[in-house]
Amino acid sequence: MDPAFYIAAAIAILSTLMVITRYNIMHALLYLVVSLLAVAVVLYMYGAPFMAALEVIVYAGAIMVLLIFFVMMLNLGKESAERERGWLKPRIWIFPSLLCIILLGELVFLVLQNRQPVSDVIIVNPKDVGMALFGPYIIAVELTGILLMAGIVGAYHLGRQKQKTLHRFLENTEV
Amino acid sequence: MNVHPTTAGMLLAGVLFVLGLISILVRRDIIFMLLSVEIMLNAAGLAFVVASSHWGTADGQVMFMFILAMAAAEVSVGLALILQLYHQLKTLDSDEASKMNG
Amino acid sequence: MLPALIPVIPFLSAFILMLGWKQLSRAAVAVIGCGSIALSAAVAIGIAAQFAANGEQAIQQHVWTWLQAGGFRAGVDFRMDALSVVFVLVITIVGFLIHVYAAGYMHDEPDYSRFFACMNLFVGAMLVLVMADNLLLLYFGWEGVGLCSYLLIGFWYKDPANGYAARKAFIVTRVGDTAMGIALFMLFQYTGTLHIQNILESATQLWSKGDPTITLIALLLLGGAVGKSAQLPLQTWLPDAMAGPTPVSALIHAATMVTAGVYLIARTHTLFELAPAAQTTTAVIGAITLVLAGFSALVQTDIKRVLAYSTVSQIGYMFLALGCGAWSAAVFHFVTHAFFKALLFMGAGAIIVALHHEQDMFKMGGLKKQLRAVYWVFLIGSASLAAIPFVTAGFYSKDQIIWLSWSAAGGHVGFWLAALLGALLTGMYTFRMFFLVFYGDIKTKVHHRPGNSMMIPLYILAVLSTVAGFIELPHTLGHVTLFSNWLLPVLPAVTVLQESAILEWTSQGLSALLALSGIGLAYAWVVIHPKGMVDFLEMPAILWFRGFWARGWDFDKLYDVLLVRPYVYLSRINKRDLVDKLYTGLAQLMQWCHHMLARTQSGLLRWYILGVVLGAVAILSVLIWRIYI
Amino acid sequence: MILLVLLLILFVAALLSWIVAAKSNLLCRWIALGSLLINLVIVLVIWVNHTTTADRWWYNFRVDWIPHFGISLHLAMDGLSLLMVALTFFLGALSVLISWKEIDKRVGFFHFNLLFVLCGITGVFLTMDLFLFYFFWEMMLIPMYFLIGIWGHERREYAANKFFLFTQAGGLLMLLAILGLYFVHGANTHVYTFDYFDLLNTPMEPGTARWLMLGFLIAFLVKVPAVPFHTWLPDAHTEASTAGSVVLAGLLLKTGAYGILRFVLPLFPAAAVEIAPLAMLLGVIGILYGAMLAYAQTDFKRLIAYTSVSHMGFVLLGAFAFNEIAYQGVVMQMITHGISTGALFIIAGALYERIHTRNLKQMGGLWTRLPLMGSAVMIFVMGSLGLPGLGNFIAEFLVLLGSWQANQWLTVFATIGLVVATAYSLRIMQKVFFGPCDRQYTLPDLNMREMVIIVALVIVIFWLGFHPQPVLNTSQNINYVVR
Repeated sequence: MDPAFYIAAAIAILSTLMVITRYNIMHALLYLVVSLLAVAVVLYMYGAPFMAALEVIVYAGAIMVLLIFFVMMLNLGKESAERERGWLKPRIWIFPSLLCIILLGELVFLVLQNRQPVSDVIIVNPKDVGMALFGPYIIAVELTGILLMAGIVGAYHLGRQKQKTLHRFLENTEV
Repeated sequence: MNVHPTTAGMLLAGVLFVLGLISILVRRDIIFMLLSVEIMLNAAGLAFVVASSHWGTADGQVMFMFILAMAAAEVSVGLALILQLYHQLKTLDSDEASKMNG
Repeated sequence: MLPALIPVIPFLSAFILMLGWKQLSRAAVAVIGCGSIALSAAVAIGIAAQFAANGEQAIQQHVWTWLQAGGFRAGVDFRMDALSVVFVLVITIVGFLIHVYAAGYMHDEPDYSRFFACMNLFVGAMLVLVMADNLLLLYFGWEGVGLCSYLLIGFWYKDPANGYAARKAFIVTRVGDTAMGIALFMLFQYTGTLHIQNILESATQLWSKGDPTITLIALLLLGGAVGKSAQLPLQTWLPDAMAGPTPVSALIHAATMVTAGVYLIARTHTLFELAPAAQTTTAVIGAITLVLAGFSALVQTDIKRVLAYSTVSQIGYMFLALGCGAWSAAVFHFVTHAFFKALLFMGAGAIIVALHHEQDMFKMGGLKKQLRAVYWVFLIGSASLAAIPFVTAGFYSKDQIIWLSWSAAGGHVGFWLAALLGALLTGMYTFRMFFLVFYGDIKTKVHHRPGNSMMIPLYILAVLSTVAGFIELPHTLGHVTLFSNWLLPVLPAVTVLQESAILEWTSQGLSALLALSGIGLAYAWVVIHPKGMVDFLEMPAILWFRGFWARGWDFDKLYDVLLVRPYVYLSRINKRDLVDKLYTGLAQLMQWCHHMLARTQSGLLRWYILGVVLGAVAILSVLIWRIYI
Repeated sequence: MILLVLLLILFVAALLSWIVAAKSNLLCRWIALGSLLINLVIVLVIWVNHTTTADRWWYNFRVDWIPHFGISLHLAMDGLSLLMVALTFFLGALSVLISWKEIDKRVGFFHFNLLFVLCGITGVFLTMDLFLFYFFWEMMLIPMYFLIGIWGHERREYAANKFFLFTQAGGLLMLLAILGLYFVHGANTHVYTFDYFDLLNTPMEPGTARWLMLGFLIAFLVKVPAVPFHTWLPDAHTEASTAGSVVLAGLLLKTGAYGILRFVLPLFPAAAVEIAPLAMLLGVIGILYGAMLAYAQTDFKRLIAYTSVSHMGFVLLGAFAFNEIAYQGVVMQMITHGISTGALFIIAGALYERIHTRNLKQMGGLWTRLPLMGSAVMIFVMGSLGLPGLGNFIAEFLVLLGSWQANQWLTVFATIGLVVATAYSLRIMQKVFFGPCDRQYTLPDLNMREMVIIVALVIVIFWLGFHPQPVLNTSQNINYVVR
């Protein structure tokens, strides 16, 4: 593999590590953007330039920005960072982390079973992707459309500020 | 270094996924949890693309696109839900929203 | 005439009395109650005459088929042979006299009608018992008399003690009945019938002498007999049964029911002859019982308990006779015993009523002057019980047993010695009672003199207690064998090993001497020197023995500790049913699991994710394990 | 056809009495009573007019129901069925009579349930199609659940649930066994049918037969009940209303015994022989254990309930003795136990109406106040301890006589059960009617209605005791059980 891959992979892992260890949500988000960009590089090197572009535009661009604006809207500042610090005690995270590392170990073990001779990556044209998308996967595309539509409607419905309207299962809370 | 590209890509995806998993397990802040889900989705997408390049077919990339679309929808609905939750509970602590216990 | 009438008349009258318990006047109840037995007795005498006239041909009557199922058949069939006739006559005649007596004795009691209904029911059941042609019908009568005994012992039900005594009597006899029931099953298994005559006929072909099967059957039958007749080891119920009214004690627990065991063994004597071991056991039980009960009778203070133990002891004589093969001697003693024991009980009842229901002999005394008539009849009864030579019926019947217990084929010198010891004891306890009651100082005033209806039966019985002995006289004295000849078609003659007039004289002389010396001892202690008696009796060792004997050799305690208390304890601690705990335990386990599972539903998002991760780890682990390792 | 009429009369009467109760409770009771009496008369007429023929089946009625699966509406009656059905209607009529005053709330629903459960029981006794049998088996369960759960005493819901769970669990095992038999028969003969007569001679492996037999047997053992499965019984009997207790003890338990005689033994003769010693052992354990538990109880109805366990042990003992005498005894025991235990429950109910307690410790000396009731109890208590002259003696004697041929040691222990039965039976008399009475007020003795009930029962139990031959003749034909 290219050294570029290793560099990108290292950046992705490191920045993701940073994401999950930050107390401040804003920092975490920004590290996540870095991580996503690094992944975009990796995608490019795996012969999927179109996907890399989408990653940058949709993920790092749209979704992350949406999150950032959301956080800004909630105006979470030092307090929440402090609270986050209080929550993240070793006692809390050691056991889940160990468990996840076991899981990782198993994944790695399984992945390393691949004994095929080293070969180059195969580049798949965006054209092929498009053909597949609107060929065999046309129904899935339709469904995705409906999903996005539902997302929009849902977001609109849930995001509305309704005074005094408690959700059904949140009624009678001791707020 | 003679590492099979698929192996390397899969390892990277695995590591990213597990990092996301750790985060979602240890965080109480609901926005962090959403973030972690994004990490994991992204890792899964990466795995698909690696597989796509391994077999030389377009299916994996198609899947990546679907994941992307789903992530977008999820984030939009998720954020709206968080907003509601924040208004109701005045906190982003996911443990507070534990009324549906047995 | 139909034999079936004999038991049916008392049953009918019992039925009428039960239905009419509110409407009938006392006089009517008495007339129906006594009249039915009189009628029954008349029929019995008629049938006995017919029977004798026919040359002792057994009279049979089939009434209806009771049940018939898969090769088993039992009918309500009656059969009158010599043995049955003897029993039927004694039951009806003595029963009638006791009914007449009871009409006077119970006159002031409430539930007059219930009393006579039960008494009639008893007579009917007893008659069925002795007339039954098959063992199932016999068992019907057997259990029927048990029920009546229960009802009558507990007649004064308001005192719980009476109820307990009744219950004890029923349960203890039921233990014996169980043994008898198993004997019935075995007999059916081997002979295919419960018809008595058929069994007796086929038994000799089926089994050789001493066959283990027949020995077991005979022992089981003996178990039944022992229960009903209050012999060792099931004798404990009889003294307590005295809780019932005195006529009941006289009729059921002295004259008739308790001798059902004697009847059963005599009836099935063929089986016992085939099983020498069982026969010897019978004799041993009789010998031990008569001595033990004699000692117990010696130290009682309650007049009815003295008589109760004396009954146990006298039935012991009968069992001894049966065990020695002296069948007719046993039945003869049953007859005389029925007369004089009924007489004694009713005499005691007259005294008890006269003293306002006082039963403690030490609170009686000096009654000779006040109750002259009772004194004389009681003297005759006591003399007969103590077997005073030549003039009493008891002498002839008991002496025969004593002599045969040695000389008969199944006899033994040990039995003879026990019987002689019994004779001494009988003389002692009988006259101890007699002197305590009639001599000495007046301790309780007589407030009520027995009326004619009570006294006339006593006179008749007094006569019978004297003359009944003359129908069977020993070789040495006249040699009359009317009674044993009568029974000869049913019960074989006893085989005597030692036909020696001198020895027989010696035996008779000895027993008479012992009886008389017993009386002398009693007289010396009670009348001449009461102080010395008290001193002697207060000695610690004697005191202990007195208590021990008075409690009936602590058999009650033994059974209480061994059987009753463990059973009651076990059932008490298991009141809530251990098996149920199994199921409620299962239910509780389920409930616990439910709570545990419900607690995992914490509502914490991360908790659920952790579950997912654990699941993933587990699945992958299994995968790796299965594929690669 | 007449068999269908029997069922239909009950079914229609059940609906009618429910509807009518809205207008008049009295009419509702009369409808219930009338329908049962009509049925009783029909059955008795059948019985009296029947002449012994070579054919074992007196009536046979068969209509296809779901022919595709081999399910038919197949009713048939032989001597055993006739006796059981007659007992059902007799005790059913008495149950209506005893509820006359006791039940005063939701009268219509009560009688609906009562008639419905009786209808189910009748169906169980008459049907010769295994699918239909299961249908009726479950049909009697639900109304019984209501009878206990609605009109019972304090802990009625617990008792009703327990009853339901136990019998339902058994019923499911039976369903499995029925289906298993259906498919085994189908696989071996290519005829898929639920018909009893076709299934009678199903060829199958001994191992299969053993498992299928166990399925049936356990369902019936729960119902009988045999010892490890008996614990629903005391609760249900104690908490149910009087009519409920009578139907439970008198009839429902009999369906289990009937099932053993009708299904377990004929369908799986070889497997039944194999398990016979174990089943007989369970019977003997039931006799002794039930008696011991009965002796300890202080609740009158609970005591009687445990005596049922003890008495039904004889049924189990006799059923697996495989000879005619024992079998006849079992049939007698089923009838006489229904009568005597039913009578005791009726009296316990009557007593409860008067003194408002079932606790034996608060009773005593009642003979003074209630001599008639005392006499009645005396008779039935004597029955339950097996006094000759009453029906129970015939039953127990025949069972023991028969089982002696099969297994002597077990019979010895069963016979000891008679002694223990004496202990608990007499305890009833002692605690309730003997002893001093501290009640100053007078209690009403049996009234006219109760007298009718009790006298009817007394006459029957004496009749069975002195002249059981008609019953024995009716249940005689048994070559299908003892082979």
